[in-house]
Amino acid sequence: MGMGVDIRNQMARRASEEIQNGMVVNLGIGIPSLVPNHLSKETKVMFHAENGITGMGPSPNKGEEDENLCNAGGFPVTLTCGGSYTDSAIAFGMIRRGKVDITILGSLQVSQNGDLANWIVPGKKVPGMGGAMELAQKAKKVIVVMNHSDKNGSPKIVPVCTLPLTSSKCVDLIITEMAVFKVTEDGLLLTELFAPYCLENVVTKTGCEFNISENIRRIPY
Amino acid sequence: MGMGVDIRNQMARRASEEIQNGMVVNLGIGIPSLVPNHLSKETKVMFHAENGITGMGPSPNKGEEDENLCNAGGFPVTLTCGGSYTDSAIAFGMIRRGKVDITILGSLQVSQNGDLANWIVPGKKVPGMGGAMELAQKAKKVIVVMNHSDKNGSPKIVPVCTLPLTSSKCVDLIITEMAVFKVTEDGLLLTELFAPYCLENVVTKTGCEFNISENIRRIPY
Amino acid sequence: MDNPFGKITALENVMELFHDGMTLMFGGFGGVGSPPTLIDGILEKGVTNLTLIGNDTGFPTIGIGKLVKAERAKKVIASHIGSNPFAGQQMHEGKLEVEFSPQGILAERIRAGGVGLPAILSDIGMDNAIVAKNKPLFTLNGKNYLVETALTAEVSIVFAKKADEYGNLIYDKSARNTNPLVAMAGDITIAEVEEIVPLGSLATDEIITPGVFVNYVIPSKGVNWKWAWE
Amino acid sequence: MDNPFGKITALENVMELFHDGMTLMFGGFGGVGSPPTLIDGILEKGVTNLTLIGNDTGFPTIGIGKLVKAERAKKVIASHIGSNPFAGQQMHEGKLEVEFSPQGILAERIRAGGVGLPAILSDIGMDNAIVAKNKPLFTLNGKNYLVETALTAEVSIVFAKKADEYGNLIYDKSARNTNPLVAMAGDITIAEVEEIVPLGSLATDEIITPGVFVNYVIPSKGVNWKWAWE
Repeated sequence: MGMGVDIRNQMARRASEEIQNGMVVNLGIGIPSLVPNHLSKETKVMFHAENGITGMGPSPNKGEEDENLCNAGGFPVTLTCGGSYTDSAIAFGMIRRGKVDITILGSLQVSQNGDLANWIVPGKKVPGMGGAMELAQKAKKVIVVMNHSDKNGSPKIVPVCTLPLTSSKCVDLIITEMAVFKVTEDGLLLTELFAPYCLENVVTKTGCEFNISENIRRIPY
Repeated sequence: MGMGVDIRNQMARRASEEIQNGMVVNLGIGIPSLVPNHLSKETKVMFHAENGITGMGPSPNKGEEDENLCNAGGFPVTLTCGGSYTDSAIAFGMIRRGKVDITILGSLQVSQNGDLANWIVPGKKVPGMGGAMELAQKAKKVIVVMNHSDKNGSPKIVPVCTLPLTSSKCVDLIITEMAVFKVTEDGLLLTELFAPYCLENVVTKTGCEFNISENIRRIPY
Repeated sequence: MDNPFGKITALENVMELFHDGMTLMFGGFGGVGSPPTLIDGILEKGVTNLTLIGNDTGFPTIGIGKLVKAERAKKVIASHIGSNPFAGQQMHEGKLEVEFSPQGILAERIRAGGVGLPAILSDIGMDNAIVAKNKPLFTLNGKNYLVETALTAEVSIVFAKKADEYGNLIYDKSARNTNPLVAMAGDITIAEVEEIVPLGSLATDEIITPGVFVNYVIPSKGVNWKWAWE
Repeated sequence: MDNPFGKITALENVMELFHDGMTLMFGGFGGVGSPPTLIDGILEKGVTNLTLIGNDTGFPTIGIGKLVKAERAKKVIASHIGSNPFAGQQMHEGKLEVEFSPQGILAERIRAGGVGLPAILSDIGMDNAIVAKNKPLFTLNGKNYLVETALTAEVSIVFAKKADEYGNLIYDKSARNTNPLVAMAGDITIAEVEEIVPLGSLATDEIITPGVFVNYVIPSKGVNWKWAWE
């Protein structure tokens, strides 16, 4: 979407701060897949995949791919020490039972009360929900990492989602290239700004009102 | 119940005739457990146990018991070549999916329309149903092997069960020390007599009316 | 190789099980763990009007996607069709009916069919019109749930690493995915396997699908498609 | 032994999780596969008024039967109590409430709790007054089914052959039985294991219970009862 690798990594790095030792984390495709690169070696995390991998590791080197060891998108991965395989039913059992601590995913829209719309564009793109509904509804913490605006320049953070919902009131944290918002009982709370953006930039590009933290953290480029 | 080993084995041998190559068979405790002794070595059968064994083999020799390889009653068994272990949920999945070809079990009463009562004697014995309900309801063929009379001399084959049912209209074949009955649309059909019993003996000891096969098979002692 | 249970056979001997208008369930996730030889057999036989049940529609040249691309399906029950543009195109043209089910609930519906349960209750996608469409509700302890019905199929096709002569199966890494569930849900289940081994060769604690659920075992000719990442 | 996930611990460190009046789920089938060290710990601590959920009540001196014999349970949800006469006696005396569930449906209710489903539908024991008691009915395609609710517990205790440092578990032969189901159904799950091995020691395709479901692992002191057949 025209964003440079650095900006994408900046967002991924910020998402990685949410991950603590021992957590079970599910990553969506795109920017979320960059998150592991920003974790310290000391942080033991089990990355979870919908197809039945617990403990997914980084992509293999070229030529070392195993066609029977792929992520939910069908692309080769590796297994970390302590990882294991289950069938897909148990993989989702982990999600519904509340064992997935964090899911980090992209979205088309997020509303000010945390509604998530990321599975369908009526009449255009109907990929299907895959595992997004279970993850959005049942992961302990739902983090959306996405561009602040869509390709037409329209805000993706909106008062009410115009696209069909994946799940309502499920998002906990929104990370864009400009800012970080917490979803609270009182709506969105801006807590962080990425350099070089200022508050006015964010207000302009955001489709809904939001509260502003007393102590905004400014994250340098 | 005072029956000699030979009579018990005679009943078990008759039950074994129902078993064909490749079948999955669940055996209850008591006389049904003698059935494998009467199968030819050529007949490949997978004996199924509710605790998750497929391919249960005979009891081990004294001193060779494995406390972690026991049947559903908690007594040591062995595993046949090609056997495997599952959790109990999958063991019952096999039953409900219709993969168990035959269940051979004892009973307290059987009615003339094939109702089975073998799990509870109100006010006296309340062991619980265990897996009997699933087996009675879902095995492709339900064979009851039991004494013709209870310890008071009362018939166990009755017009209507007076004890609480395990499952209704589920029994296909009844084997006692005196005779063999098929359960048909028109009630019970006597098909076989064990020596030395004659038809009159069976009529006297049976609590309900029954039809008589045109070709009664007489099984010598 | 002995064949005491008569389960080991060749592709041509199971082809009569596939017919126009049938319900066919397939293992695999993004094509990984889908049986290539069986899918090619079905494609070559020309079987059509299929109702396909499985996690997703693969890629156009990978997994079940080949059958979808060739317009052999009239209906698909899946959680995702995004990696196979032909599925979406046929859906928009009215040629293909698609029933979307949330991925984990789809897996549980297949499992329920496999273990002989009629339905499960679920709160996933409750307030989503597409998921909830035509599904009965049930109120338990004051909360509404969807009644999600079990799925079975006339024939299930799965892909496994090894089978023994009883049809006991083990799978390779993430190619396990939906296969153990699909293996239970077929009225008849055919396993395509990379290797057939004698009875007793598989470690008994490691068998994932007991042969009880497997009717036929055929040897795989191997994956004959190029993976999306290749 | 490293302990990177902090799951490996000693019996005394998990004892605070057991308290009067709690719901406790246990693995095992006729005592086989029940965790002896944890059961003894609970017995010695004097925890009482338990609601026990598991396949059966074991034998008086075997498995969970010890707790039943010592009158530590106020309620049992099980499929069978016949091998422990104390259970039947306490039931008749009104000291013990027993909820009977058909064995396979009990297993599925525990699994449903373990995988976060609220209930399943079942036709097992439909026309049986004891099974159907207080259970809602649901009509699907003109047929009646029982709504069988999921079971979970504050704590699940299971017995396994080996655990690694993440709590990945493998079981030994038929001692697997209900353990993988019970392991998923506890809000907190404690695995008592015969052997603790380093991360990476278990073959990844053979792990039955992923450590995701296991909070604590304690070493077993071994079976300390005499089996019924000994």
